[in-house]
Amino acid sequence: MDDHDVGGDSARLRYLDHEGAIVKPLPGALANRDLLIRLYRAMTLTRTFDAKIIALQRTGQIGTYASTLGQEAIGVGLGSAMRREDLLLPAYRDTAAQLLRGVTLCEQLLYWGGDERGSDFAGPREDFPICVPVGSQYCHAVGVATAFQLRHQPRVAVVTGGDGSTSKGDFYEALNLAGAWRLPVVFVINNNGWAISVPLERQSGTTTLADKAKAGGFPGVRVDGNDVIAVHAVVGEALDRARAGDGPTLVEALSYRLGDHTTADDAGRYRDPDEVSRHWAEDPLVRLRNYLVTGHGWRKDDEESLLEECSATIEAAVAEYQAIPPAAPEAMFEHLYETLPLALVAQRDDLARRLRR
Amino acid sequence: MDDHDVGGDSARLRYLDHEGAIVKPLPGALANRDLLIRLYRAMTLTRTFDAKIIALQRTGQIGTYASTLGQEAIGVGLGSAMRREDLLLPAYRDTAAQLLRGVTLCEQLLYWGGDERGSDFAGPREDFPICVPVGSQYCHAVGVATAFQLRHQPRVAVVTGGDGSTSKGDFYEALNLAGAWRLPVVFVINNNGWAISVPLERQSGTTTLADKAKAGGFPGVRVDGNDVIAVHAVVGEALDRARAGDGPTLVEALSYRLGDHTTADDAGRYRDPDEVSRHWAEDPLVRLRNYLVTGHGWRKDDEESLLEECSATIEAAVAEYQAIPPAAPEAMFEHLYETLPLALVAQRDDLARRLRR
Amino acid sequence: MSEMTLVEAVNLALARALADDPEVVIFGEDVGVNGGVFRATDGLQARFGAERVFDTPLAETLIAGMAVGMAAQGLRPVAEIQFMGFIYSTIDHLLNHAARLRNRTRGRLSCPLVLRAPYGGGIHAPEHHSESTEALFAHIPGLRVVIPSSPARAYGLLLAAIRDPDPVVFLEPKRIYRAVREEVDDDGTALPLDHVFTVRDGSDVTLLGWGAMLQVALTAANQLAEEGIEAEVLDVATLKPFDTATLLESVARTGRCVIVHEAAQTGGFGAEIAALLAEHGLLTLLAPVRRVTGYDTVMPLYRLEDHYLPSTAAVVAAIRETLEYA
Amino acid sequence: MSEMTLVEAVNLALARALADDPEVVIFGEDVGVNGGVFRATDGLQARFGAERVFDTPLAETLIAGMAVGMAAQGLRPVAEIQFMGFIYSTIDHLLNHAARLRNRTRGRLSCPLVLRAPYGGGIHAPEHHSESTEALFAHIPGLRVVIPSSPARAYGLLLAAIRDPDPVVFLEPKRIYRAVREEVDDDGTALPLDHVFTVRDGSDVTLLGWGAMLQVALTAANQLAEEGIEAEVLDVATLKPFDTATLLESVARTGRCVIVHEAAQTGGFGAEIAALLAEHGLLTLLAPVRRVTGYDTVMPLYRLEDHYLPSTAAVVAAIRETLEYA
Ligand SMILES: Cc1ncc(C[n+]2csc(CCOP(=O)(O)OP(=O)(O)O)c2C)c(N)n1
Ligand SMILES: Cc1ncc(C[n+]2csc(CCOP(=O)(O)OP(=O)(O)O)c2C)c(N)n1
Ligand SMILES: [Mg+2]
Ligand SMILES: [Mg+2]
Repeated sequence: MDDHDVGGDSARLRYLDHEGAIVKPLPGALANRDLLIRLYRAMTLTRTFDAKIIALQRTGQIGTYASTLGQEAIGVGLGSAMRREDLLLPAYRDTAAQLLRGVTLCEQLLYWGGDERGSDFAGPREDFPICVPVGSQYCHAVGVATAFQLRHQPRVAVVTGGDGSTSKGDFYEALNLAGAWRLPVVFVINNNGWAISVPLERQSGTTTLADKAKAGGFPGVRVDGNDVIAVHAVVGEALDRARAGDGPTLVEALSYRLGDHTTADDAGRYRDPDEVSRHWAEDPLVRLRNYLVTGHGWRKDDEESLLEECSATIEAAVAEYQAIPPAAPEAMFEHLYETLPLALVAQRDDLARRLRR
Repeated sequence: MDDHDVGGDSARLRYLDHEGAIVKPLPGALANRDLLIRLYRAMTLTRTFDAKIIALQRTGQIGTYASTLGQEAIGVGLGSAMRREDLLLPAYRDTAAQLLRGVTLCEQLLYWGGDERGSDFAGPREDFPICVPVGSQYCHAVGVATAFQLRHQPRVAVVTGGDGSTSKGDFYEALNLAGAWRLPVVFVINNNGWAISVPLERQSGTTTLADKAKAGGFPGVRVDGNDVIAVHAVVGEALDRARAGDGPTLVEALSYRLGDHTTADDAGRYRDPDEVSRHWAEDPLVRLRNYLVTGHGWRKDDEESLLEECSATIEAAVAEYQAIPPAAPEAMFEHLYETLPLALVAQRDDLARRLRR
Repeated sequence: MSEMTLVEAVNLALARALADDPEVVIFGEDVGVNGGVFRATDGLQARFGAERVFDTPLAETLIAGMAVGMAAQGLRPVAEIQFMGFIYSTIDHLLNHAARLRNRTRGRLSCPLVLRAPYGGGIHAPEHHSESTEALFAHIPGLRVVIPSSPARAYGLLLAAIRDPDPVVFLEPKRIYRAVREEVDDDGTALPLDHVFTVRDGSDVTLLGWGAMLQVALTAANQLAEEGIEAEVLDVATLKPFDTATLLESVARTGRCVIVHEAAQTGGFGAEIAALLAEHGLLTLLAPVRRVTGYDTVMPLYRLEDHYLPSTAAVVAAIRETLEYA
Repeated sequence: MSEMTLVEAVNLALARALADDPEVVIFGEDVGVNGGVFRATDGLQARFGAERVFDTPLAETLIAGMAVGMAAQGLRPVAEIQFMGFIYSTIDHLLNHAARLRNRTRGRLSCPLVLRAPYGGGIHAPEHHSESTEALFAHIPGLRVVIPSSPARAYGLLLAAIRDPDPVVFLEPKRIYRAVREEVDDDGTALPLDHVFTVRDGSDVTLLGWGAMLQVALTAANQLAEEGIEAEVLDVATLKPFDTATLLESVARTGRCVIVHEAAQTGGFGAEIAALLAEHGLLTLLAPVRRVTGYDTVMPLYRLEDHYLPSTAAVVAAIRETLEYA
């Protein structure tokens, strides 16, 4: 990690500035137009999808949702850096990362639409479902990483969480184990400045969250979380280290939550709108688009056809979602245990009887 | 904390070397014969008492006990540095610290003898009872410190724990809060190298436990925990900082558990006896005694009369303890709630009935 | 006297407690500027200052543990856990410390804390946001477990909980946070704890519920009243310690008992009530006791949650079945 | 076939599971070199290596949480919590994750973990070392709660728990870890889970117990047999899911029921058993159900603990009272 300017309070790895100008030469592998366009497409799809989910929520067609607005680069960056055989343990603000992992739009709609089938991913069969209880995922991740280590598999567990999640004991217990056992795990913290209404300075005794890694005795690095190239690079390096047996890394990705905490929240109650406006200037999509326009000949019609394609993909997914009838109520008994215990048969029958009435 | 050589792996504040020779000039306040003799007496009383409790345990007169053998300087150092109005939240290996706080020998015998009355301290009325669930005490301590801060009282909460306790989420959650709110609390970690059978290197991702303070964003210092003068000095400084509103400190006191984990443990199963022998050379009592002998004219008869005095004090306490009849069984209902709820009256009466049979 | 919702009554009681007793402090996640995700603490920080009402880091173990430390110092901490689904990290501190501190120190220290949490299903919330695990707490010696079922009850019981010298887990049925409005008199009068309230007289069957289920019970009772079946409805406002006398007295008259709760059936608090009847009310029972409860499954995500929760129809059916015994 | 104690049978089952299934791993505090503070894992690290049997840091939340991660990966984690008094930090992971992972993912992932913990009083242990809070776990949908009452039961049930595809909390009555020796055949045969075992036939009263209380129940039964009173004794080896059929069948014959457990009474698992009788056995009951249990107090420190725990005399007295009903 020698080429990063990490450590200081505001130091963080960045390749593109807010306007999309190169501030640091891209490493060879990243100066690849196809890759960059892939990242841009994914961010655009995420943002369009995100907006659609919110619209569906507003009209009662979906439940509470946690928007990734302005933070798309984190999920896209880490998801694109991971290998298929790696394993993601996502928090609830990981629409982008899940998309990159192959969780379908329809599955994501199902989940947020209040249906367990949304977590039965057809794609990444071993990835964890979204973790709502903040911080639990870190302990699961070190368990997964322990399994990889015990089996001598060259796989890495990637676990995500927010700035607020770093206050939970689970986080530290996992950091300590990861450091003590040099586990193949990467902790990616989306530091979006807020945990619902609590700003970072009330949340944490430390100024940087990368510093938390010191409690586990392993490296913590800061990256501009709105620079998808930087996120991809930093997570990629951390994955390499982990895969090589050199242990865990904590990546603090600095971003900003442009939207409300969830659709159930009203950030206007506790947050200065000027602060939000200022952060729009750091939009990860604009930044990469500008760079693609100047550096890779991305044109207006490329953009337009991308947007159309995203809309079409999303509309198809929504239609697919809406066509899925609710599961039979008895489904709540189906996967509770591998085999339904006798003790529960009467309850299932009771439900069936109620339904017939 | 500028005069300490903290930071590096083996760096730690020390005034006396293993033989009791001065390796660093004592600050004025500590070059005081009366104080030093007071510290030595307390360490001697602790050790003699400790041996007595173990003897009582071996003959079935007391329950499981956690010996402080070899770690007396930590409790004596911190206990002597605290003010009466400060508040101690002890773990279970704090015989020395409790003695210094004014918890009587008889009360300690009662507690280890399986009687709640041992935690009804006549002296330090606000001190917490011993905390057996490892790590809980850290959260209680930051609660106490919050109360001090809210009331603008110049008081400090001092909380102790072992190296193993630094793996619990409670510890980190408390560190983070203490750092974020600059609470008047001092964390004293007795790093005796072992958590029952688990050595520090399996326990922790970090090499030093002082490093854990970095997760809370406040200073962590290392001190030779077998040098009572150094412990007294470092804790004293931390108390001053806290009292002045400058926030928390973590003190890692390096020591060694010369005995078994508790009377229920057999360290021979997991620990090299040579390792133990080596650590006897660092005995905190011998060290201070040597210094008193060479520097302050401590004589053989001073030592003998001290030992006699300790024995007499302890024998008197044991006699007092043994004369206390067990509490009435109904006592289990007495302090459960301030007033016994109606719902429990029948149960208390049932017990009374059983007793009369 | 003014009309208000349950969550407004909670807010009013908190404000009253803050005004009356300088030792009362309120804290938790987002309870400060934001006023709580359900607005239970709305406006309190502005009115009483950030030394009385403040946000903590996102750490439930800490919230419970620091409350123990503060309570031992004589403060009256009223801590909020944002949803019951995140309360489990507090059990260690509640069970091992809060509920025992007085006992362990023979009364030298005590632990007058209140841990508030919204609980229960029925609002189409995300995963882990619809929990009803009150029974876990009702098993812990030294605790009180209190659940209001209406605005007036919320006001009076919360004041009582805060003034109580021992630790109280106070669970607020979020499904009815805003469902009904009721006159509440802000006169600082607390309601009795450790008490089961009779909210409807009847002689045919005793119907017990708490929280949001009390409304379901009452609706069922009113429905059956049209056919001349009179249910006596009891509001189990304090689960622990439980008011056995009121239960037994009622069932002695009615001879029948139906218990409603949304928690899973096995080991739910309804089991304790039924057990008390099996022990002390057997000779008065004319029909088997019935529990109408959530299933012993994980509460499904919201598309199916209504199939999990006890419905009025289910309660009515259970009462009818109970009455079939001659 | 050889004679052994309960803790030796636990050790034997663990060794057998390690030998039979390469996915089984054992971890917790002091389970490695030290072989566990009660020697339950004695010699296993030496025999199976530190990749199969290893110590963790002192962090119970982590132990449960990492077990979830490992189990989801197809390992068979068998984790130890050193004493039940320190198990509460695991509830969040057990309830919110282990018990739900299969359900949440519609069977895509599962969680075949075992969490072992010594539990119960009676060994003059220090504070927080004598807990019996099995009821907390028995309320959690998706879990199994299993408690052996003898060496043979420990061997067969632990093997079953490890092989079970879902999460199991396995509680070992430490009071009888070394109290009795019994023939145990190390043939790898598991006992059935979800089953209540009839350990003594009788027609006068049904007596249920588990863990260390089963011995108390049996002693009481044998004592009463001298007077011609025949108690049917049931060993509730799996509390959850509970084998209601065996309970009801027995009480249908005896008409009377006494339940023994050392946990606090209110909300203990005895409540569920009594409730099932109030619901489904009422017409067969000839006398009120009796619970002989710990009090709803904090278990006192050891000088008084014997006054807290159910005694043979108390069980005998309860049975006699039950028989007084004509
Ligand atoms: C253990 C737990 N406590 C509380 C909550 C309620 N809650 C959901 S998100 C959230 C804030 C999380 O903030 P952060 O970790 O910064 O993530 P962000 O939402 O900003 O991405 C809270 C308090 C929860 N889900 N889990
Ligand atoms: C939460 C919790 N888990 C486990 C235990 C059992 N236990 C008691 S002491 C101990 C080791 C503690 O080691 P350390 O913190 O280093 O303190 P030491 O005993 O060495 O002073 C363990 C595992 C406990 N008391 N509390
Ligand atoms: Mg955040
Ligand atoms: Mg130690």
